Formats: sequence, C-alpha cells, structure tokens
Amino acid sequence: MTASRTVNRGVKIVGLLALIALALAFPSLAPDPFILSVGVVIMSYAVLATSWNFVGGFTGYISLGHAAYSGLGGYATALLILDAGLNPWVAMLLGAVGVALLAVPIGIASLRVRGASFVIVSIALVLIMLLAFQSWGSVTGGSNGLRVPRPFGPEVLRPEQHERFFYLHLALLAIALFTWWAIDRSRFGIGLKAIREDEDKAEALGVPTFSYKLAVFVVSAFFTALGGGLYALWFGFLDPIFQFSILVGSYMVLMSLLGGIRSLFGPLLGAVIVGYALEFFKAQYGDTQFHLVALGLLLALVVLFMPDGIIPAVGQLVARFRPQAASIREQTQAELAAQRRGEASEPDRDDAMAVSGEEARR
Amino acid sequence: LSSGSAGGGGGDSDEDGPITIGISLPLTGDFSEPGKGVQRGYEAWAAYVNENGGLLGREVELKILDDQSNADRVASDYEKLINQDGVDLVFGPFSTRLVVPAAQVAQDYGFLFVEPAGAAEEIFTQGFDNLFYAAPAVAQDHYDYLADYIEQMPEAERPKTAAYAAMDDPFAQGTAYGLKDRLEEMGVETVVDEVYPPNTTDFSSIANKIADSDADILVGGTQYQDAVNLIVAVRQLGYQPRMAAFSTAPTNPEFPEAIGAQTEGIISPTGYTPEASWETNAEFVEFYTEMHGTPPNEDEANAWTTGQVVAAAVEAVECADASPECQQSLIDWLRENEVQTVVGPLSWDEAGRPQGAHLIQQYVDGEIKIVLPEEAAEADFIAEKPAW
Amino acid sequence: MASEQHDAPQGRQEYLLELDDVQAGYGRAALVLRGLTVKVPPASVVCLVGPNGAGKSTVLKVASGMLTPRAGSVRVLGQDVTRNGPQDMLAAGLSHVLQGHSVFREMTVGENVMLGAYTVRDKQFIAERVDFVKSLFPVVGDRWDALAGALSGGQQKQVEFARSLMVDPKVVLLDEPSMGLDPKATATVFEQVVRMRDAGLAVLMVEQNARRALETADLGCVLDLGRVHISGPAQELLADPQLAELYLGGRPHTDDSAKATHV
Amino acid sequence: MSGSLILQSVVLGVLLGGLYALLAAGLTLYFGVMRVVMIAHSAFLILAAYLAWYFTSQTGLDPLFSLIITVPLFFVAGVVMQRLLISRLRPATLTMMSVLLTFSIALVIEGMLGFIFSGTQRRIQLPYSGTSFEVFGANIAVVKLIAFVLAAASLLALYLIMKRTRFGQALRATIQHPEAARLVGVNTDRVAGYGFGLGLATAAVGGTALALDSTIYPSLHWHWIGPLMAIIVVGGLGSIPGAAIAAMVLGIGQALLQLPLGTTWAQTIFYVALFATLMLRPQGFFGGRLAQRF
Amino acid sequence: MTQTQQESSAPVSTGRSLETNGLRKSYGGVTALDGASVTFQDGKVNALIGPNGSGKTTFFNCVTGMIRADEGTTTFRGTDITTASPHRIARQGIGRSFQLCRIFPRMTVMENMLAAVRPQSVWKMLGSARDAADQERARELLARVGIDHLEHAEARDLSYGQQKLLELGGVLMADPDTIMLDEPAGGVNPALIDRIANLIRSLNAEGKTFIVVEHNMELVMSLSDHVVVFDRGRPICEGPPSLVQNDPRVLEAYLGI
Ligand SMILES: Nc1ncnc2c1ncn2[C@@H]1O[C@H](COP(=O)(O)OP(=O)(O)OP(=O)(O)O)[C@@H](O)[C@H]1O
Ligand SMILES: Nc1ncnc2c1ncn2[C@@H]1O[C@H](COP(=O)(O)OP(=O)(O)OP(=O)(O)O)[C@@H](O)[C@H]1O
Ligand SMILES: CC(C)C[C@H](N)C(=O)O
Ligand SMILES: [Mg+2]
Ligand SMILES: [Mg+2]
Repeated sequence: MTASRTVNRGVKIVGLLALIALALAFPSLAPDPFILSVGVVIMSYAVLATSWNFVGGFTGYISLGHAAYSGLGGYATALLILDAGLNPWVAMLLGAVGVALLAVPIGIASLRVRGASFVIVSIALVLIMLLAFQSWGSVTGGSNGLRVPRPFGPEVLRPEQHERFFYLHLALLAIALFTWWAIDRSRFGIGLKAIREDEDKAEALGVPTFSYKLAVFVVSAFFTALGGGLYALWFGFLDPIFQFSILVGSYMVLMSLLGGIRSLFGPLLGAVIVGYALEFFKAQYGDTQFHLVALGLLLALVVLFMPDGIIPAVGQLVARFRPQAASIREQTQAELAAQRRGEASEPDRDDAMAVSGEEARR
Repeated sequence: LSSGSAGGGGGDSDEDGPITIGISLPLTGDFSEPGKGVQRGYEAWAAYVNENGGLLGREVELKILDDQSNADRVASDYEKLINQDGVDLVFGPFSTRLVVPAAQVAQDYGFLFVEPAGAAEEIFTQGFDNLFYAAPAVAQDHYDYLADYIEQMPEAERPKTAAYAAMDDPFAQGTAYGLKDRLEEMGVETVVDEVYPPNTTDFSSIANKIADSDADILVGGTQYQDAVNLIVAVRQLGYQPRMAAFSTAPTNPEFPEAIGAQTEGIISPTGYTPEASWETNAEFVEFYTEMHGTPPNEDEANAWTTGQVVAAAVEAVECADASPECQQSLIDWLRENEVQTVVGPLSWDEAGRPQGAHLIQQYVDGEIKIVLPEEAAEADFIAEKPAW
Repeated sequence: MASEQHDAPQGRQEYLLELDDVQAGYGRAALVLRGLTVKVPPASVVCLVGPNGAGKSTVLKVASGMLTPRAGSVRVLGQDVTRNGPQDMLAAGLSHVLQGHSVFREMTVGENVMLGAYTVRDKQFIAERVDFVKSLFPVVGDRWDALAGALSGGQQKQVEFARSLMVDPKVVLLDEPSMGLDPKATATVFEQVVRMRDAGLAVLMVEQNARRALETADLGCVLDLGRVHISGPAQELLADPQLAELYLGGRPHTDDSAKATHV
Repeated sequence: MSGSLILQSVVLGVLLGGLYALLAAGLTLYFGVMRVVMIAHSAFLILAAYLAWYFTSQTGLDPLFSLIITVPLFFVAGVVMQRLLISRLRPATLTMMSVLLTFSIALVIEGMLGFIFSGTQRRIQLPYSGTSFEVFGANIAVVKLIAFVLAAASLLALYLIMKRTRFGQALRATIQHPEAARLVGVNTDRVAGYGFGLGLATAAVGGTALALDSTIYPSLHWHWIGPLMAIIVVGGLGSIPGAAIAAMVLGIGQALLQLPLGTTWAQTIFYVALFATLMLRPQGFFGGRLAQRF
Repeated sequence: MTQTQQESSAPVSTGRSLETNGLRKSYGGVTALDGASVTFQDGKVNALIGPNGSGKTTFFNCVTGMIRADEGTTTFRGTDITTASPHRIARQGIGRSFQLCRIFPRMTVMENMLAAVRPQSVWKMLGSARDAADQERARELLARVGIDHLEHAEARDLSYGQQKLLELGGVLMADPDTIMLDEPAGGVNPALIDRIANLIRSLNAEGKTFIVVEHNMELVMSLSDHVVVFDRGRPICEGPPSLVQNDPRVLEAYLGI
C-alpha cells in the first residue's frame, strides 16, 4: 500500500518535471515564430482557463462571462499606460488589482443567485461591459479599438517578443496553478467544495459561504485580469467586440470542462487541446463555417461522454485496470457484533478520542 | 541572399519560383460578404497578372486564409503567412476593425501593407509607416461631392434638417460624420443623431425618432444589413425624406433585391464604378466580367487596386521578397510615387491616406448610376427623392 | 434455502411477487444483492428488515424495474417482468412508494395526488379515491392547493402515501412508509397496510421501525449484506433474542417505553 | 418629446414585446420546467428564419406557409434532441452541462447555416414589408402585427397545454422527480421528449415571425441570447406568464428608453432589470418558484 | 484528558443554553410558528416532539438562521442571535442536522467529515485540510456512528440510512456545544439507534447539550431529560418524559388517543 503510494508519487513528480521541462523548452523547439505565437495564445488560454477554474472548479458556479474580467484587465492595463503613463508591468498589476476590487461589488450582486441564474447573470455582465465599452468611446476608444503600447522597445523583434511573452505567460500560469493547488488542499478549499456540493448545508456547518465564494471569486477575477492584461500587452490591440465576447468566456469553460474542473491540470490540458483544435479546425476548414461545426461536435462529445473531463476519465480507466483497493470492508451484523464485543473491553478510549479535537476547540 | 531574415523563417523565395502573396480575409463571420468580394477581386487580379506574364516574370500565387472576422485571428494569420508560409508579400484584409491588428504584424516584420478596406481615420493615426489604403478617399471624405452639391444649391432648396443614424463602427460612423460636419457648417440643423451597435436588428425605435423629426435628409452610416433594416423601418412609419444617403449598402448587388422597388433616389458614395474611364479599368471590367459573369463592385475593385499598387512598386524597385531591404524599398517607392489604378491615380500622405475623393452614386430608374461629380456623371442627380 | 422457510406455511399457493435468485448492483460497482430470493403470496404482508446498506431498498428497486438485475428473475402475478421499465409496472399491477422524499415539490398537493391516478381513466373512481385519501390524511385536504415542497417532512410523506393510494394495484412495495411520520400517521399507514392485505393484495414492506412492522407483517425477512439472513413468520422472528440484538435493537420487545408508544 | 412619438414607441414596444414573449416562453419551458439552459434556442430561431427565407425564395409563397413544415419538423427535432442528447446528461449536473451541450448545438447550427447559406445577410422579400396602417396616429406595420398575432396565439396555446393538459402535469412531474413520475405510470422518456419538441416548435414560430421583419445571418443568434435570458430571470424561471409579462414590460421599456438614451444604452435595460431582480427578488418578479427548503 | 476538556468547555453556565421568545413565522396563510417561547437547559438532552407540521423543523431553521422569523428573538447563552447568519450561529457553537438528510454527495465520506472542521484562523484556513489529527478524529466518529468502513466511498453511493449517519457524524465533527438533531433515528436500523443513543448519552456526559426532534417515542422517552411538545407552532406542554407522556394534551394532539 505505502509502496505503491510512493511509486505513484514518484510517477507524478517525474511527470511534472517532464511537463515543466517541455514547457520551458518549447520556444527553442518551435520551428518558426508563428508556432511560437500559437504557443503564446495557448498559454494565454491556459492562464484564463485556470483562473476561471478558481470559481468554476471549487464552487461549481459556472461563469460564462469571465471574458468581462480579462477584457477589463486588458483595458485597465492599456488605459493606465496611455493615460497615467505607468510602466506597463506596473499597469498590468495595478489594473488587475483594480479589477479584483471591482469584482467585489459584482460578486456581491451576482453570487446571491445560484445555478442557472448565475450563468445568465454572468452572460449579462459581459454584454453590459460590451455595451459600456463600445459606447464610452471617449475613454475606451469605443469600437475603434485601443492600441496598447508594447512593453519592449523596438529593438526587441517580434519573434523575440513572442518568446518573452511565452515565458511571462508560463510564469503567470505557474503562479495561478500553485495558488489553485494551495487552495485545493487547504481547509478553505474543502469549504469551497462543500459550497459546490450543498451550499446551505455548508453554511449550517459554519462555513461562511458568502465570504468564501466572494474571496475565491475575487482571486479568480484577479488572475483572469492579469491574464487579460498580459495578453493585451502582447497582442497590442483591444476591440470591445472581441474582448467582451461570450465566445471567449465560453472557451474558458469549455477548456476547463474538457480537462476536468476538479483537477489542477484539467484547464491547462483543456487549453492545449482546444487551442490546438481551434488552429487545426481553422487550417482544415478555414474558409467555410465548418470549423464551428467541428468545435461544436468536439464540445458535445466531451459533454456527453466525458462529463467530468479527460483527466478524471483517464483516471477511472487506469483505476479499472488496477486491483481494487479494498477500501470498503464488508461485514455482516453478526461479524460486526463479534468485533464490537472485542472492542468493548476498552470503551473509554473510544469515547475520549471522539471528542479529542483539542486544536479545534476554543 | 537575405531571404527569411525578417522573421527568422522567411521561407525559400528562390528567384524563379512564384511570388507568394499572403492575405487574410473575413470569409466567414460578420464581414464575410464583402470579404468574399475582396477575395474575388484578389483572385481575379492574380489570374490576370499570371495570364499577362506575371510579376517580374514570375508567377503570382495567392495564399488566402480566413480570419473569421476576428481581430485575434487576423493577426495570427499574418504571423503564419509571414513566418510559416514564407510569403514574399502581403495584402491587407477587409474592414477597418481587422486592418489595425493586421497592420501591426506587418509593421513588426517590416512588410509593406497595402490594404483594400480600411478607410476610417483611425487607421491612419496609429503611426504605421508601412500602410497604404488602396482606394480614392478615407471615410470622412466619401460624401464630399454630395456636400459640395448641396452647398451649391440655392439656399431655399437646401435641406433644412438632417437625421443621422450610424453604426458604431469606425468606418460607417466616419462617413456619416464626415457629411454631418459639412452640412452643419452650411447650417443644416441636426435633428436626429443616433449611433447603434453593430448587432442591432430592431430599427423601429430609431426609425421612430427619425420619422418624428421629419428631417429633410436622412444620412445612414451603414455597412449593409443595417441600411436595409433602417429603410424598411422608416418606411413602415411612413417617413419620406427629400434625400436619403447610405454608405456601402446601396452599392451591394443584393441591395435592390432586398429593398424592392423602392430604391429610387437612394444615394451612396463609392470609390469605384465599372464605367470609369481610367486607363486600366476597361480591361479589368472585361476580365472580371468574363470570369464571374457580372461586372465588379467596389470591394472587388479595391482588391484589384491593391494588387495594382503593390505590382507597380514591385515592378519599379524590381524586388519581391520578404527581406526588410526589399520591403522597405517598396514602401519608400510608394511614398514618393503616384500609381495608376482602376479607381484612378492614387498617391498617399505619410500616414497612408489616399488623396482622392469618392464618387456619388444614386439609383436612377432602378439602376445605380454615378451622379456626382458632374464630370463623371452617368445620370442626373435626383435632388427630390421620390416616395419610397 | 431462505425462501423455503416461508414457502412452507403458505403451501402451494401462487405468489403475486417473486424475486428469484436475484443479483443486482449499481453501475460497475460490486454486487449489492448477491443471489436473493423473496416471494410474496397474495393477501400477505412481507416485511424486510436489516441494517443500513443491507440492500433492502435495492430489493424494491429491482422488483419495480428501477434497477435491472444482473441475474435472476422477477415475476409479478406469475408474469416475467424482469426487464420491464418502471412505467410498465403499474400496468402489471405493481406500485412502489420510494424511500425518502419523492413528492413533486413544485406542484400542488392536489396535483401530486391526482398524478397518482395518472393511469386511471375512471373519473368516478378518482373522485372516490380523493375523498378517501382526504379522510385518511387531513393534511391532503387542508393543503390541497399548497405546493407540496412547502410541506413539512412528515406531511410530504403523507402526501406521497396518499398518492400511492390513488390506484388499485395487486402488489404494493413500501420503502419505510413510516419514516418521519408522527404516531397518528404511522398508525394510519399500518392500518392501510392491513387493509390492503385484507383486500387480497401482496405487500412487500421495508421498515426500520422493525418491531412495529413485524407485528403487522405475516412474514419477515432479515437481510444482511445483500442476502436473506433468515426469514420466517414475523412473530417467530420477533421472538428470536439473537435477531433482536443484531437487528431489532438491543432491548427485549416487552420494554415498558416501547409499549407506551405502541398505543 | 412629442406625444405621438411616445405613443408610437409604446406601440412598437408592444409589438416587439410580443415576439420577445414567445421566444422567452420557449426558453422558460426548457429552463424552468426541464432545468435545461437552452443556449441553442436562438440558434434554432435563426434556423427557422432561414428555413422560412429559403422556403419563400424557392417557392415564392408567403413565409407563413413554411410553418406547415417547420413546426412539425422542429417538434421532431426537439424530441430527437432530447432523447439522443439531453437525456444522457446526469440529473445532478443537468443545468450546467446543458449550457455546454446546447452551446455546442448552437455552434453546429451556426456553422451549418454558414456552410450552406454563407454568411450573407438575408431578408425575405415581401410585397407588404413596408406597408402599415394608422391607429390613433400610430403606425402599425403589417409584418409586425402578423408576427405579434403569431406570437400571441402560440403563447396562448403553450400556456394551455402546460396548464390544462395531463401532458403538462406529467412533464412537470417528470422533471421534478423522474423516478416517482415513472412509478405513477408516466412514460418519462416520451414526455420529456415531447416537452422539448414543444419548446422547439415555439422557436419555429418565433423564427418565422422574426424573418418577416428582419435581416438574418448565421451569427445573429448571439444577439438574442442576452435579452431573452434576462427576460426569463426577471419573469421568474419557469413561469410562462411571468416570462410573457416581463417580455412585454421590457420590450416597451426598451422602446421608450431609446428615445432619451439611444439604442446602445437602451439595451442595458435588460441587464439593469436583471440585476435589479436579483437584488430585490431573486426568484423573479412574476412567477417565482419554491424557495430553497431545508 | 476527557476530564480537563470537560472543565475547559464547561459552559459559563447560566443554566440556559438556548432561549426563544415569541418566535413567529408564517407562509402566506399557513402559520408555521405561532409565538413559540421555549427555553432549553444547558447540559441536558432535550427532546422536541409534536405532530407532523407542528413547526419543529421551522423552529430549528429559525434558531439556526436558515430562515428569518417574522417576529420574536432567539438568545444563545445570553447573546442575541436572532438575525445572525447561519454560519455565525454555527460558529457560536450550535450544530444541526437536517430532516431531509443533507450531505455533500460528490465528496467522499472522509471529505464530508473534514469539511465540517472549522479553521480557527486565516492561517489554519490555508493549511492543509488533510490534517492527520482531524482525520484520526473523523475515523473515530465514523466508527461511532457505524460507517467507518465506508470512509473512501463517495457519499452519494451510500444508502439512505448511511447518509443519515454520515450527516450525524459531520455535525459531531464540527464539535458544537449544542447539537440540534432533526429526526436522527429516522431510517436508521434499530440496532444502530441504540448505539446512537449511547453516543448521545456519552457526549452529553461530556457537557454537550442536545435538542432532538424525533418521532421514535421509545428513543425520546429513554434518552431525554426534558421534553417539549409542539402543536400548531407553539409549545403546548413541557417537562420530564414521564410527565409529558401522560399529559392529556399530548395524548390527544400527538399520540392520537
Ligand atoms: N445509487 C447507488 N450507487 C452506488 N451504490 C449504491 C447506490 N445506492 C445504494 N448503493 C449501495 O448499495 C448498498 C445497499 O443500498 P440500499 O439502499 O439498498 O440499502 P438499504 O438496505 O435500503 O439501507 P437503508 O436502510 O439505509 O435505506 C449500500 O451499500 C449502498 O452504499
Ligand atoms: N416554505 C414553506 N412554505 C409554506 N409553508 C411551509 C413552509 N415551510 C413549512 N411550512 C408549513 O409550516 C408548518 C410547519 O412545518 P415544519 O416543517 O416546521 O413541521 P415539522 O414539525 O418539522 O413537521 P414534521 O414532523 O412533519 O417534520 C407546516 O404546516 C408546513 O406546511
Ligand atoms: C469602403 C469600404 C470597403 C470600407 C470598409 N467597409 C471599412 O470598414 O473600412
Ligand atoms: Mg433503504
Ligand atoms: Mg420536520
């Protein structure tokens, strides 16, 4: 048992290291700057999907409107550079902080409702942002779009930029993944998952559900905004139609679900697959609308046949070929009774242990 | 040879092989209709060039990608064309919204960027030094001849009030507001000024305001479907303007079908007419008509023009490869020279603005005809629009 | 083996419900029922008791077609219905009251009760039945237009039971019908069980209120780990001290407090 | 602002509200009754509009005749879709997964429309598209009136089916407790399929009504999703009359707000109403369902 | 160890643990609570009985903040908790179970237990949930409610009775001082009921207060020190079990004689 667990662990660590090595080596492996730029896009998807998964994965609140935060992050970064003359990186960070602050009232308003209503509210949020950013042309550039000054000087050529942004996205992704992991294993995380399962029950157990939800919502908005800001700095152009689009938000959901929203690397895996698929479908069916059909079918297949995502599906498959861990003891009442009679000689221990949660007591 | 230096992957443009030209176009999505027109224009141009000995004696080969009317895609398309496909030249996409991100990529790789459909002023204020708009005039100037005409009208006959409805799009708004500025200067009162988002499908409320104002002239800053919807909506409310002008939409061949018999007197600016007497135009119209069975429209013409502009530069500096030196010399040549095209002679300012003006067309007896300026007119301007 | 025991007193009579050597489980998970035989003769009440998770509810689910067994057969009125879906079961003469709460929460009490008669066309019969269940459970009449989900736990249970009384089946499956009911309503439910038996129906009942149930039942069947541990006439099981300790609660069933409540 | 302007706006708002009401009713049927978030509803709407357009352009007949084909077709499509796709989703995650599944269906429809009919904007040529008549100084366009009547009639039919028939009861029961529904003898598979078919049939009517007076293109469905979703929340998820009233109120509101605010900001009325609803009455203003029970 | 704990947690005893004053709650025409004033003593096992629909669950919901009473106040150990939010009330030391048993279906039994642990500081909150001491305690509790063998099973796969037991385990895991149980024995095997009764007794001996809603009279009478009988949203009688059992009002309203 313990031996197999250490082996398991070893496999995991090796896998992780391989993954990191692969990611770090990607820019030098990429045959041309275009592939590298696709890599940047996929990394950006991965950042966004992972950020989305703070809310989606932990609390089960499905937001189709996370494009609002990435868009706001992008615009905040651009406007802080253009209007306040800030350093691009400072602007990106401040912008994300600003978006996180804005996420507080938005969260307070929208986290009051659950399930389908929340989905609708999140869609509405993007549409509102779209309307506002389109109409408020004097500040946002409206539908003319907004050009974002590039953070690196003209001496840094475009391929070189791609490489730098690839690593920047990678770093951001690593931070987001680490944060997700840290929350996942924490008591905070288990509280959030309890919310996902049954919010009222969690509340009755003493989980401050609203603050928990809000906290993770803000964290999610923060990372999403950082992702949006970084992408804006790389891409260099913002147009409300594309920044605040339901489709972008849906991609985040699609990627996360595809990989598995309960797994750390689910959104990342989903982003790689969807990002690649988008490129592939476009290359295959580029000049017809058929790529939409292909994407739709892909999504439908996942939902129908792998509702928990690829990682859990593969996990189950592996588990089926493994000897069943005998986790459930099966005993009849008579056996149990006999066993209890044996235990009954030391009943005190039984009782004392049950309430010996010293640390947990006031 | 310095081929492939630009992006590190410039490709193998050997001197005898074909010249590959990379293009991204909105073949699907919101701009797909005009996007396809541009595609037809480009393809006709390439076929024509190849039939006539090619460029610098080399075949021309187009590599067209679909950007799905999406700004992110258009940038990545040019990234791909330049780096992966190793194209020698690039042509621009359709629509202002896509031109800006595309031009950025071209600029970063030092490519010449001649584009057929980025007319809005916003394009020319971004500091691109590689960009040229291959059409006679920028958006604000599209209605210049109409404004001139109204200015010349006797004070009493001039429209007194004007209603503007423009799509929230840099190009569409640019045209309407160009005319608005001129008309306001003349003292025409603006009674309605509405901007609607591109996704608007219900125009009844805008129409309601316009009808209620009973403005003398209705100016639509429109792309296509919005103009049709707006016209139907104002008709439903019984509004009859004395003049009605819409950008882009009326020149579309689908327009008369969509509006039915009520097109008479509708005005539209255009950068092109098949009847124009410019040197190469007759050849173009003939070639295109033979290929497609119908004469070319503005979108096709702008694409063809783009080809002509780049070809002129290539022939003049005698190079067509991805190297920054070659591209820079192409850019430099275009800055200095005038090019003869199917839309007339074109020259540009430092920002790439063309220096000409658009023609004004109008539906006369069910056909769209040039009515202004007088020297180019095929029919008389109808100053008092019949009821629709 | 187990089945023989209760075959005997009933003689060579036909059974209204027969589960024969049934094996069943959920999804790919391990078996829950591991070869189990239960037979219910007409005009009798068979009571299943057993620890939590023994598979009692699973037996009923198999019997009503909600779970298809992996092996073995199910017969209702002698007819093989092993592969029938639940909606066909009513036609075959079997009705099932689920464990837990299964009212249609966002429909009114009235709609719930009327849905019980979904397959019945006879208006006259329905009207009579409505009056009947209203008289049994006052809450049904009092709260006819209230949303069923707004009722208290016990009231919902009463509505559910009332709903099941809207039809006239031959075989009735009851999964813990008295759970959450107050003593009055519990008494009503057991009265109805007796009435059904007297009307010649076969009742297969799961109860954790085991003593009370066995007092009402003709036959008892103790399930453990998906097998019939022991079965026989209910009175005999009640008297068995070892069974009492393992399955019916430690105290002998002549306990004072117990008596006091079984008024 | 003149009185006639306001009167005309109200009339336009009512006519628009009728169409909103029909479409929202379909959505609320899936959503409130079947717990399915049907993102593809507006895609089917556009599909129906395309079929009406195609029908008219091929046969030259009035688009209304296309209803004879599209309504049964959509009904069958709905049944098939429910049986083949929606029914495979787990009840526990139905709401969430249905968002994605129907989203993918929307993409497929949009893609196929673009594939077959291209991205070109289409509009049905009707001899009477610009015709209108005057009532108390307000103009009522014939096409809008037809659309309104279609909407009102099918809305009424839908309401009666849901409230007055055994089918309506069975459908609600099926969704609330499928096992119990089966045990009272409901053929839940068939009922759920029919329910979905019914919803799609409303999309067929709505699409035809839409095509009478509007340009259509494959990606148009995105523009309908937001307002329709807002309407069903404001109206109270699952309440058909609620959705209808909310649609009417918001339709008129939008038309009136357009006068002072312009088109763009007037659209925000849907979202403002949405947020206001959530703050004041999360269960919606008109319908409302059972609050969470413990 | 048990000893010291008992002392440290020994309530600052006013004797009164939970006190409500004139709680009223109505839904449209239905009055669920009709001015219920009840006092529960610290350190006792209290039972709350009454016919179906008499307002017991509503009373629980009002006390624990899950619904807000229209009128009336609730005090817990001298603090007014009438308008506090449910998690605050839970953190004051009131734990509860639900009549329609509620667990976290897609979490394992162990995770269900760990979710009930209340971190005492932000630092603890961010610490690992799979704390060894917590897990050990969870296992002990699971053993006491008789489902320790299901530790790794997903909660949704449990039988109804097992889920009830798990819920009880979770409530105990949160370690409240006052434990409100809504029909803990409903659907539970009689043999286990005895064990649960023993568990309640032993926890009570350690100083926990219980308020138990139950229709199993056998259990109520053998377990409780104090019984409150509800009818139509208000207490009609209270006292030691022997007294209540023979009160004519109770016999009439509840036992149906
Ligand atoms: N849907 C399910 N999926 C997987 N396993 C299940 C499912 N339902 C029940 N089980 C398992 O099957 C076994 C028997 O369950 P069943 O519900 O038949 O028990 P029961 O005897 O009715 O218990 P109780 O008295 O608690 O209701 C249990 O171990 C349970 O964990
Ligand atoms: N959300 C609600 N809407 C309407 N009426 C309600 C609601 N909740 C409870 N009621 C009514 O309030 C009364 C008290 O219900 P409550 O659930 O408190 O009863 P209870 O004593 O717990 O009964 P039981 O023993 O059956 O669980 C009942 O008549 C019930 O119908
Ligand atoms: C003149 C047109 C071809 C210009 C184009 N519609 C644009 O958006 O800029
Ligand atoms: Mg059971
Ligand atoms: Mg209760």
